[in-house]
Formats: sequence, C-alpha cells, structure tokens
Amino acid sequence: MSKNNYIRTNGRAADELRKVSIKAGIIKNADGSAIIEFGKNKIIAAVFGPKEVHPKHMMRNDQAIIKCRYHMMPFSTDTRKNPSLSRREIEISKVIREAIQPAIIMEDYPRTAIEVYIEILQSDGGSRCAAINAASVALADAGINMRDLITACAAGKADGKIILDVDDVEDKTGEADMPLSILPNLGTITLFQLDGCLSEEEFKQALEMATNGCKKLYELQRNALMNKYFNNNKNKGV
Amino acid sequence: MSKNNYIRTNGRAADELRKVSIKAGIIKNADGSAIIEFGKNKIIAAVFGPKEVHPKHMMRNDQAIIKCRYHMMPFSTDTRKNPSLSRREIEISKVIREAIQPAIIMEDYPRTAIEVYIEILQSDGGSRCAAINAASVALADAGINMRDLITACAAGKADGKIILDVDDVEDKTGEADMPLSILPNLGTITLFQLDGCLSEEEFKQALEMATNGCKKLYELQRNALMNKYFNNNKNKGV
Amino acid sequence: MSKNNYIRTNGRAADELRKVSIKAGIIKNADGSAIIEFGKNKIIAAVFGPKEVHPKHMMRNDQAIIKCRYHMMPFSTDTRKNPSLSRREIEISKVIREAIQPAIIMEDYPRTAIEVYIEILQSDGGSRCAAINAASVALADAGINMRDLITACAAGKADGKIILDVDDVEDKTGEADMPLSILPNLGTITLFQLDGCLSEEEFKQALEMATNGCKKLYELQRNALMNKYFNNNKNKGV
Amino acid sequence: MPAVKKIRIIDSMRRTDIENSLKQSKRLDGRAILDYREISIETNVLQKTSGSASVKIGDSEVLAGIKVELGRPFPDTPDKGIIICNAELLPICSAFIEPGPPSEDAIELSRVSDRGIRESGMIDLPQLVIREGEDVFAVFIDIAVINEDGNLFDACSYAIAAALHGATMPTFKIENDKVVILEKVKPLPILSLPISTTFVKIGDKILLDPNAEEQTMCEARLTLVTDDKGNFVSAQKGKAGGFSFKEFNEMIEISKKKGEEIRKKIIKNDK
Amino acid sequence: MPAVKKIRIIDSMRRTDIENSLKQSKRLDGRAILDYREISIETNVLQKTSGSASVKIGDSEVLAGIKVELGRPFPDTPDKGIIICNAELLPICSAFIEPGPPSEDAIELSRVSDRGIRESGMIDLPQLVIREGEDVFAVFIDIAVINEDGNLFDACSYAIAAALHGATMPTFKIENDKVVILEKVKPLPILSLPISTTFVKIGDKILLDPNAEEQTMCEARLTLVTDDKGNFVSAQKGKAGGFSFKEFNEMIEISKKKGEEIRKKIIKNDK
Amino acid sequence: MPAVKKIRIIDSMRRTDIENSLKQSKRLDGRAILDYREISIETNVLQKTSGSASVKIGDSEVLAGIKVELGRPFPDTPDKGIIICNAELLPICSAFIEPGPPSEDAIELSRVSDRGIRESGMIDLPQLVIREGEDVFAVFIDIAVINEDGNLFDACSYAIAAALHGATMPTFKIENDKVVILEKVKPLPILSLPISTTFVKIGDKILLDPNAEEQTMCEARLTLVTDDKGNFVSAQKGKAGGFSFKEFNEMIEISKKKGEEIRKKIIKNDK
Repeated sequence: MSKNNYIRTNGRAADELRKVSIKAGIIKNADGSAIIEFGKNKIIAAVFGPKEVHPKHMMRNDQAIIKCRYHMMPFSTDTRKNPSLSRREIEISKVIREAIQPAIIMEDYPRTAIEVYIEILQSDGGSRCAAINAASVALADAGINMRDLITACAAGKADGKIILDVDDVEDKTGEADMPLSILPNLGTITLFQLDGCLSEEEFKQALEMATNGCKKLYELQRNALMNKYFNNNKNKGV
Repeated sequence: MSKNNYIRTNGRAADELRKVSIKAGIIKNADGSAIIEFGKNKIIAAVFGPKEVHPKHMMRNDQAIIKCRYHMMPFSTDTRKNPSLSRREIEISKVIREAIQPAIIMEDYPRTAIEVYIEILQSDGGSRCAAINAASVALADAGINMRDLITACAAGKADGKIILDVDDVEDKTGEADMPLSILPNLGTITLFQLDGCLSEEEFKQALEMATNGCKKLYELQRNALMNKYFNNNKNKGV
Repeated sequence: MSKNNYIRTNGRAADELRKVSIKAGIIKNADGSAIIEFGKNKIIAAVFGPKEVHPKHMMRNDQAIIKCRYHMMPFSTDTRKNPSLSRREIEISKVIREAIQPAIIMEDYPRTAIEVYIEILQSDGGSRCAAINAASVALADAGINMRDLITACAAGKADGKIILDVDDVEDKTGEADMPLSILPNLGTITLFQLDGCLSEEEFKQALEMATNGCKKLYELQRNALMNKYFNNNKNKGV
Repeated sequence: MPAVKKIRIIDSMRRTDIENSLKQSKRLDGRAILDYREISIETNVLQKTSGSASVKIGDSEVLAGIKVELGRPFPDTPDKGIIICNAELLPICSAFIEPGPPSEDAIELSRVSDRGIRESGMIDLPQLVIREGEDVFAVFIDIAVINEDGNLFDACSYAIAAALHGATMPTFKIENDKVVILEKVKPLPILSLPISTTFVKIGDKILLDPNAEEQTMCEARLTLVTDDKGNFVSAQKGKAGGFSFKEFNEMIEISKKKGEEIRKKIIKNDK
Repeated sequence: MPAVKKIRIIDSMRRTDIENSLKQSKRLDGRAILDYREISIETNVLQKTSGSASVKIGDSEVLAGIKVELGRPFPDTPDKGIIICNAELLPICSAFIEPGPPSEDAIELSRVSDRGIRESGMIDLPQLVIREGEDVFAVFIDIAVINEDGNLFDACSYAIAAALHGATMPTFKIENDKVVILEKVKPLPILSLPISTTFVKIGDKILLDPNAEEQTMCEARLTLVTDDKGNFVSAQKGKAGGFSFKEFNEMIEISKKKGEEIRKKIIKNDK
Repeated sequence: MPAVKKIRIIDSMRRTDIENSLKQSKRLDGRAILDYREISIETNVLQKTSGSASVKIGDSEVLAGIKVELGRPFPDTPDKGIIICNAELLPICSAFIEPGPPSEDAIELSRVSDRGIRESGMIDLPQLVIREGEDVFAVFIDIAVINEDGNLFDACSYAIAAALHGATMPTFKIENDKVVILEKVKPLPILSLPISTTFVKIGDKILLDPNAEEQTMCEARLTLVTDDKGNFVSAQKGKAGGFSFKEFNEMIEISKKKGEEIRKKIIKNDK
C-alpha cells in the first residue's frame, strides 16, 4: 500500500504489521477462547455464556447484556503492575465492550449475559486492539451469533511519519497513537481513540492505514477459526 | 443583641453573622435545591424524592427513610482534599440527617426514600450549619411536608470572647466551636456539637447566641423561598 | 510423656503446655461464648445462631452454613496492627471454619447460619489453636449439636528440639511450627498446617506430641463447660 | 460476609411497658431516671499495651488499649504528637452487629471519642515531640466493644480515661541521627480527665445512661463531656429527634455533677 | 448508600417524536442538527483555587477547579511536573446518579478529560519542575458535574480550558535545602487550548452537542479534540454502536470549525 | 461486575458413579488412586520476567512469572530481601470464578504458595540485600490460573519451582550514593526445590492429584510439601472434613516418593 521506503527503528516498513498469530479454542473451561500473540503482546480472551444474569437488575428482557473485563497480569509489564484493576483497565474494558457489542446479535439472547474476559499475559503497544481481535475470535468460537467479526489495529505517528501498528517503544517516543476497530464487512467503526497530535491530513492518512491493517487482521482471524474447525485441532492450552 | 463593642480580627462584632445569601431551585434535575453562600462557604443542597427505596431491606412501611450525604469537592479546601469520603464526612452526613429529619413529616411518605445531597464547593468554618440551612430550603423547594424549617448557626469562643458564627481562622486559632440547629417555631434543638472548652457560663451564653443566630438565618431561608415562588424566578444554575 | 530433661528458654519442658484457662459463657449477647487465656494469648470466641442466612443465595436446604471470622484487635500485637482484615486473618478464618465444621451436626440446622466470631485481644504464638479451643467451647455453650469437641494444639521445633505448644519467641527463632486440631473421641484430624522444616522422624514425633497436647486441652475444655453448667456460674464479662 | 445489618426492634408491648413505667419516673430495671447502672473499671488488663482498661456499665463492656509508637507529625502541626483513636463494634458484642467495614455508628463513636480526647487537651501533645517536624510519638487508642447494652459513648469515655490515666510512653535517645527507643518508660503526660455523660429522651422524660432498649426507642440522645475544672469540652447530640431548651439546661446541670462522681471513681481505681 | 443505579429510559412515544423530528433534521428543542445549545462560561468562581471556571451548555453545568501543590515527579519523568485530572458525577446532578465509588462513565469522563490535557501538551510540564527528580508542582484539575443534560465531555473540556487559561502557580525559593512556597504567584504555563466537540448518531443523522435524551438513545458517540493549530489531539468513540467512514469524515470537518468558534469564546471570556 | 459466585455442584448420579468406581480403586478418568495426571512443564514463556513457567496437570493450567525489582526491607528483617507471592484465579479459568477482589480460595492458594517458598528457605534472602536496612531486591512471584481442573496447589508449586529454578536477578553498582541497576544479570540464588503433593479423601479412599470434580466432592484435602533432602517444609489441610491418623501416615510416606519424582522432572526440564 505504502509506496515509500521508510524503515522504522524496529525494522518494519511504515505500513507493516508486527508478527501476529491467533489460535482459537485454547481454554477448556470457557465456551469460547483465543490466544493472540501480536508483537510482544500475549493475550487470552475467553467467553462464557449466554448465561444467567447476576445481579438480576442488570437483566434486559429484549436482549443480552455484555460484560467485559480487560485485565493485566502483574508480570505483563516492564515494571510489576499492581494486581488490582486500575482506572485505565476499567476504561479499556468499557471501550472494548462497546467495540465488540455492535457485532453481536444481541436480540438473539434476551435475559442472558455474555461475558468476555481478556487477560494480558504480556503487554506491548496496541494491547487493546490485539485484545479485540482475540475477543472477536473467542466470541465466534463460543458460537455467539454475530453480524461480522470485529477487527482492530492502530496507526500512529512516530519520528514524523505515519505508521501502522505502533509498538511500545514507538508509543512512548512517538507523536500519536490511534487505535481503531471496525466491522470489516459492514464498514462500521466501533472503536476509535486518539492520543497525540495529528494534522487533518495525517489524521486521514492514519485512519486509512489503520483500516488497511484491520483488513489484514481479518484474514488472520478467519484463518484461526478455520484452523480450529477444519483441522479439527483438539489441542488446548497456552 | 450584644451590647459590647468587641471587634473580631475579621472585623465582625461578637454577635455578627458573616454575609449570607441563599437561593432556592438552582439544580434543574433535582426535585428541590438551594445554594448558600455563607462567608466563604459555597454549598449546594439538592433533594431527590420521595422515591423508591434501594436496597429494599431499608424500606419502612410506616414512614420515609432519609438518606443524606455531605461531601466536599477536592477544590473546596485550602489543601486539595482526597476525593473519597472521609470519616469526618460520614459522621457529618449522619448528624445532618438527624438534624433535618425531625422537621420532616416522615409518616406522610411511607415506603419511600428522600435523598439529601450536600456538595461543599468552597469551605469555610461552619460548613455543616450552612449545609443544614441549604438542605432545609431544598427540602421545602422539593415540596416535602415539613413541621418547620431547620435553621443552623454556630457560636464559639476565640480570643477569650464568646462569638457568633465561627469562621475558618477563628475555628483553628480559637478555643471552642459549638454548632447548633433548631426548629425555630417548635423550639427544638436537633443538632448540637461542641469541640473546645467552655465554662458553664460561657456554654449557656454561646447557646443563646447561636440560637439568636439561627433566628436570623430563618429569615434568610424564608426570603429565599419567597424569592423563588413569588418573584417567579426561573433562573437556574450556580 | 517425654522422657528427656530438656528445658526450653521459657522454662518449659519439651512437652509442657503454657498456662491455659478457659471460661465459658462470658458474652451476654451471644448465644454461646468462651474466653481462653493460653500463654499470653487472650481470645474471645462468640457464637450466634442458628439464625437466618444473609445473603439468601448462601443458604443450603440440607444443612447449616458456618461463618467464621478470626480478627485481631489493633492492640493485640507487639506493633499496632492495622484494624482492617489482613490476608492472614482471612486465611486463618477459613482454616478455623474447616477445623470446627466436622464437629458440628450440620444437617440438624438446615437453612440456617451459625456464626463464630473470634477476637484476639492479646496474641502470642499459637493463637489459631487457642482460638479453636475457645470456639469449640463457645459452640457447646450455644447448645449446638456436636459429634465431639474440637481441640487444638501445636507442636514444633526450636533449638533443634521437638517441642509442644510453640510460643511467640519460639515461633520467630525456631525451625518449625505445626498447628493441629483433632476431634479427640473420633480420632479425626481437622486442622493441620506446617511451616518450617522437619525430617520425617521429627514430623511424626511432632504430630504425636501435638496430639497429646490436644488431649490435655480436651480436659480443660470439658472443665470449662462443667464449671459453667454445674457451678451455675452466673458471672459474665472479660 | 456482607454487612446486612439486622435492626433492633422493640415490640409494641415492651415499648408500652417501658413508657408506662417512665410515667412514674421508673425504669424497667429498677433504676431511677438519673441513675447509672453499676460501673466497674479495671486497668492494666492488656500486656502488649502502654495502658489499658476494661470498663463495664451494666452489661455494656468495652476494652481500651493504648499503644505509643514512633510516627511523623502532621505537616500543619510539626510541634505536636499524634493521636489516633478508633472504636470497633466487634461482632461478638451483639446480634445486631455484622462484621465488615465500620458502620456509621462505629465511625460516630470513634470520632466522638477522639474529639473528647483531642479537644479537651487531655494529652500534652507537645510533650510527644522528639524532633520538631521530623519525629513524634503517636498515641494509638483502640477500643473494642465486647458486649453492647447501650451507652457506649460513656463506656468508651471512661475506658479511655482509665487507660490513659497511668499509661506510659517510651524514652529515647538520638544516635547517629536516628531515634533509638529505650527500654525505660515514663508516664504519658495527661493534663485532664474529661468524663462523658449521656442522656436520652423518651416521651417527656430525660434518662441518664440508657441501656440498649432505651437507646433504641429514644427520640434524642445527648452526650456532654466535662473536665476536671467543670468546663464543657465536648458534646454530641444524636438520633432523629430533638430536645427543648429547658431539657437542655437540665442536662447541663446534671452532667457536671455526675461527671465529677465518675471522675473520682476512675482516679481512685487507678491508685 | 449503595450504588444501585437507576437507568434513564426514553419511552417509545418520545423516541418516535425525536426520530420523526430528526427526519426533517430538526431537534425537539428547536436546534438544527449541528447547533450547540447556549454556552456560558464564567471564570474565577472559586476562591480556594489557582484557577476555576463554571461552564453551562444548555442545562448541563460543570465546575472546574485548579489547585497547584508541591509534589514528587514520577520516576520515569523526573523532568516533568504532574497532572492529576478527576471528574465527579455528583449525585446532585441527576436522578440517575447514585453516590458511591466512581462509575465506569465517571472514569471514562475523567480519563478522556485527562488525556485531552496531557496529550495535547496543554500544560508546559518541564516548567513545573523545582528540582529535577525531587520536587515538582502537581496540577490538580478537579471537575464537579453540577447538573447533567448530556455532552459532559465538551462541558468538561471547556471548563478545563477556561480554568487553566489564566490560572496561576506559586513561586518558590530554596532555603536550607527545603522548598519554600512564596506568596507571589505567576501564570501557569499554558501552551495551547484544545477544544472538544462531541457528536452522536441517531438513525442516519449526526448531531452535535447531544442533550441527555439524545445521548441516551444514540447509537454511537464521537468526541474529537482539536488544538489552536487545527491539529487533532485527542478522540474517543463511545456507545455500543458504530459510525460509517463517510460519517467519520463529516465529523472531522465539522469539529475543526466548531472547535475554532468555541476557542474564541473562551479566550474572549477571559479578557 | 459483582462477585456472585456460582457454586460447582456434582449431581447425585455422577457422584454415585465416582464413588462406585472408587470402590474398585479406579477413577473415572482411568487413573489409579495414587496416579498423577500428565504433568507438562515449560519454562521461559514470558519475556518481561526474570523467570517464568507454564505448568499443566491434566487440564489444570497455571502460569508463573518472576519479577525482581528494587525495594526496601521490612523493618524487622533489614538483612533480608523480600518475597511477594500472589496467585490469581482468573475469570477465564472456570465458569465458577467471577472477577473481583480475591476470594478466600485465592487468598489461601496465594498464602500456601507463599509459605512453601518462604518457610522452605527456597530463596537465599540475605543474597538479595544491596545495603542492609536500606535497599534490597524484592522478588515478585505472580501466578495466573489459566484453566482450573483441580489440584491448583500442586500446579502452583511446580510452576513456582520451575520458574525460580533458572531465574535471574539484576546486578548493580552504587553511584553517588544511589543504587544503579546494570544490564548484566546473574542467577537468582535458589537453595532448594520444595515440591507439593496434594491428596483428597473420598469415602475411605485417599486420592492423589484430585481433578475439579474430585476436589469438589471430597471430604478433606491435604497438601504436603517436601524438599530435596526429604524434609517436610510446609503443609495445609483443607475442606470441612477430617483425616484419620492412619490416613495421615500413609500420605506422609507417599508424598516423599512422589515429591522426588516430580522434582526430577522439573530439574530435567530446565536443562
């Protein structure tokens, strides 16, 4: 896509993703699950449900409710993270829930809860996008009725250049990070955030680049699901 | 009332109140509300209800329950206050609830909750008394059936003299602070606290002085309510 | 039992208990209670119930549930303890609950809760064992149907020797501590923990020594109950 | 274990009995309306403290323990030691208390006890300073409510007074710019013994020293704290009802007399 | 008081009214779809702060207060001051807000406000350093939501901008190796005024400045923050629905224009 | 998301099947009563740690990560480094685990794991001291339970042993009176490899390595931890039933043998 020859300090081209691998169905006790390795990110998403709603007053008669928790293990970060949920984790839990819900056919599961648990075992830049990709595969693995997969990728700016898929080092030293999630077949933006500074031109360029990144992720998600169901892969475990 | 010519470091006579202004009906979403400026105190009280009781086990079949929260904003104090509720705020919430409840005709509202929320935007000495005056006006503004208004004022001792309406500086350097609230027409004491040291004579003198202060506040409360209902003042907002 | 003449730094023989006194029925508001002084330990156990279960979802239709809380007062330790429940207290609450439950005829009290509250007023080594002995007497004092008393005593190793009933100093400087609780007439081990290092031989020796200690405690527990019921001792209070 | 608190309810027949009895100024336990129940005070009951006391008023029983430890002064009072006072309503004390974070009642009890100490100038705080602005002694006053039968404000007041009166504090030396605590102790500097008296109003009667039933059904409660010199040093009105000014003036008179009686009891006990 | 939150529900008749009106690109309060409600901004409304502002957008009302205090830098940024930004949804502001620990919504509001300040480089953080790695100034930005009628993201953004624009900070000297704060103050170093614009989508319409009803029933929300130079410095999409790319591009254009208008309003207000 | 925990229930038919099978000393998964399930151990699975291991026992799976960071010693052990051990039952691991503050079970698992490390003298704590009383290394041992099918005590024990065996720690220098961490690392000083074996009692049978069903329906549980020299270094009985002394002696014998087998597996794995 990108025509320029700019090479990033991590050796990637401006529009090059980190190495990504996704595997579906790795938690035996979950109804659906996936593990994604995305650069140094190592993230498990597990889905439970549709199941009974607790507490009762959260139940909705016309549709499911989605619960979502994004949680980092203390050993996932450079400096040990306190085990209790930070405000950052609470906010990311919310934006991920809102990013995945548009894909779920909520009215197929009235009076139930669908729980999505995301565990960051090892973190790198872009963990929320990686988590959404894993959660999407886990939802499909759980057999939840969906309109589309949700696929996520960030673009950003570092060293004056618009780049795809910002890693940890680029996030810290760079000028901007813009995570995006879309429903690729429906053309719908379901997560969008921006931290940093972009001109209007750069903003649009980054949005296009992130969208193209999402399309690549979509293929990897589909492969992960096909690998599970057609290779009849019975292996479980991280 | 006071015959002596003692002038306090803040320029007030011994039995002189700080400048007070009360305005009713300033929070659109509340059922009743008031803002009071009392010296440097700037306090909003808002009333919601009568409304459904949560949790259910707190409901009383023969009368309303009153919930009351006194809360200080982090920017209300000289040094920034931690946003979470302190033990002091919890105690003051309790004594204010017990100070205002005797005025409310509780049996008119069985199986309901009346919520009184007090927000200290700017604090000075005597914030609990100022808050009670505002809460009383907010209750009346909400149309809650009441036996009387509740009106509050402190007296105390500073620089060896008994004084009315202790401000922040006098509270810190002074010898005693004695907040009082009464139902002025019923002659009932509903809040009373003392911190500091008073002889029996001084105690009685302070009690009388605070009672007189309450009477002045009562006029200001009535004016605030009349201003709202007779001037048909539609302005809202802090 | 022990034939050797080893004398510990605290003056006790290897298989000698600290001074123990138990008194039943000392908390008027409780359904059953006991205070134990065990060395420097001073511990009250109080039992409430069988009573209604809160929250409802914890109720069991075929048997009682046991709630147990082991709690240390801030003044019970050498350095003041923070008043909130520590992870240590939560774990000990659990192991004590599991130690006493086998003695209770749970199916006699379906749909109820039996609450056991343990307050450490003064702590020394072996507080969990002392607490179990007191809780056992308090349960009997409450008239709860029991298969047996629960009786507890630790053994351990200090200064290279296997010793009975490890006190605070021996616990800190010693090599091992092994608390044990048994149902003495049924010959059942209901609490067992080990911290420290024991060879297989030492392990078995300590287990035997602790078992013998339990038997001595059993007599003291029975005496406490008999003193209450046969001496018709009406005195209450710590 | 969540804190779903059972509420103490006085059934209507019992309530009528209490009220009828009060019409003759008599209480169901035989007391006159201004009588205290039997007060017993025992000191030095806890070994790991610098001072302690067990106090019973009738069937109400509390235990106070003092610990004096190294601490840092608050930034705005670099020249004063620290007081931390905390009362816990233990779940052993009543079927109506559940374990869990401190209830509103426990917080009020703690704070009223704390202010009774602090505002009366009971402890000579400048004497607790080691190095101004750097190191001071912190006096921890922890109270356990062992059995609850009303009037905990007074029980805590007396337990605090008895525990502090005769409490000790460590001595120290400075070595290599560090504070070293020595084995020798000295008396904690106590300047006065404030004593609390608690009234409740039932119908048109003012009662002293309410038991649990009286406290549950009363309309209003008032605690007045007086010091050695007959000054009023702290007060707290409670419950969702009120007092008339006439009632107030009565309670002021009574509290001074009763406070003096009880103070003597505590000082005598400690000799 | 536990946090059992009532949920705001728009009944189906009202919903139909709103939708029918939007078919003609009209809102029930008479606004066109890209109109803001009346915005009023007042500064220096709180005495105990270094800067403050009250902002109303229609019936939404927020109050921001700035306090600048001594602090320690974070270990990984020894050469920068500290920003702490916190927004509270006070229970006075709505029947749908209960007191208690901050809800998910309040945390999102706080963090989006915080990032809007932080990522735009609004405050010149190196200017807040007293001694690198040791002492810095911490800027506390606290926001109280007084009345809630939608679009709090923008109301907070404008209140922050208005409060910081013209805020002061203390001056200091070093004496005996200690930082001494002086009475004299100087302006807080502000580098830019980022301004947020918030859109919602209802059906196929994009609306600016949603009121509470519109925000409750919308499918998706987008906040775009632009700075003085027309750069985009922060963004947040919310709600469990999505936008098309076409809608996105529209909002990008509009936000730049509207941001510029509002920025002028804030700067003018402060003169 | 509140912590309303679903309770695992074994229905009565399944229970009868398990019990009937145990009468012939057989388990439903085909194991003999003293057989472990397949144990797999993989180390160095996490890049941001100083040591890590993934352990599976049948379908139970845990992940341990070690981080070694600068810390301050506890006042009573100025000459020792610090261990902090924490196990989390992640909500992904089971339909019976809800997110929220650690449950009683998680706290017990953490503390038993912690004591297994601490009381066995597994880590040479004096070697972690940088400057006595001032700076030490803190070893954080965090465990994530990824999938739960019983016997987490043993899975955690093996994951800790495997992660610590071969873990590293930083080297440092003192510069201008400050501790500077260097890039070079050295082995974490490990003195022994304690290994846990966990038994449960169902009816009159003692089983090793219970799966989730067996652990749910058992009467009592015992974990015995032995070290390289065959010493017993830690133990924990659990569940609301008991063991006879005869059963106890059996478990003592078995745990030594099994512990030795598993220890070899861990050491071999690490080569």
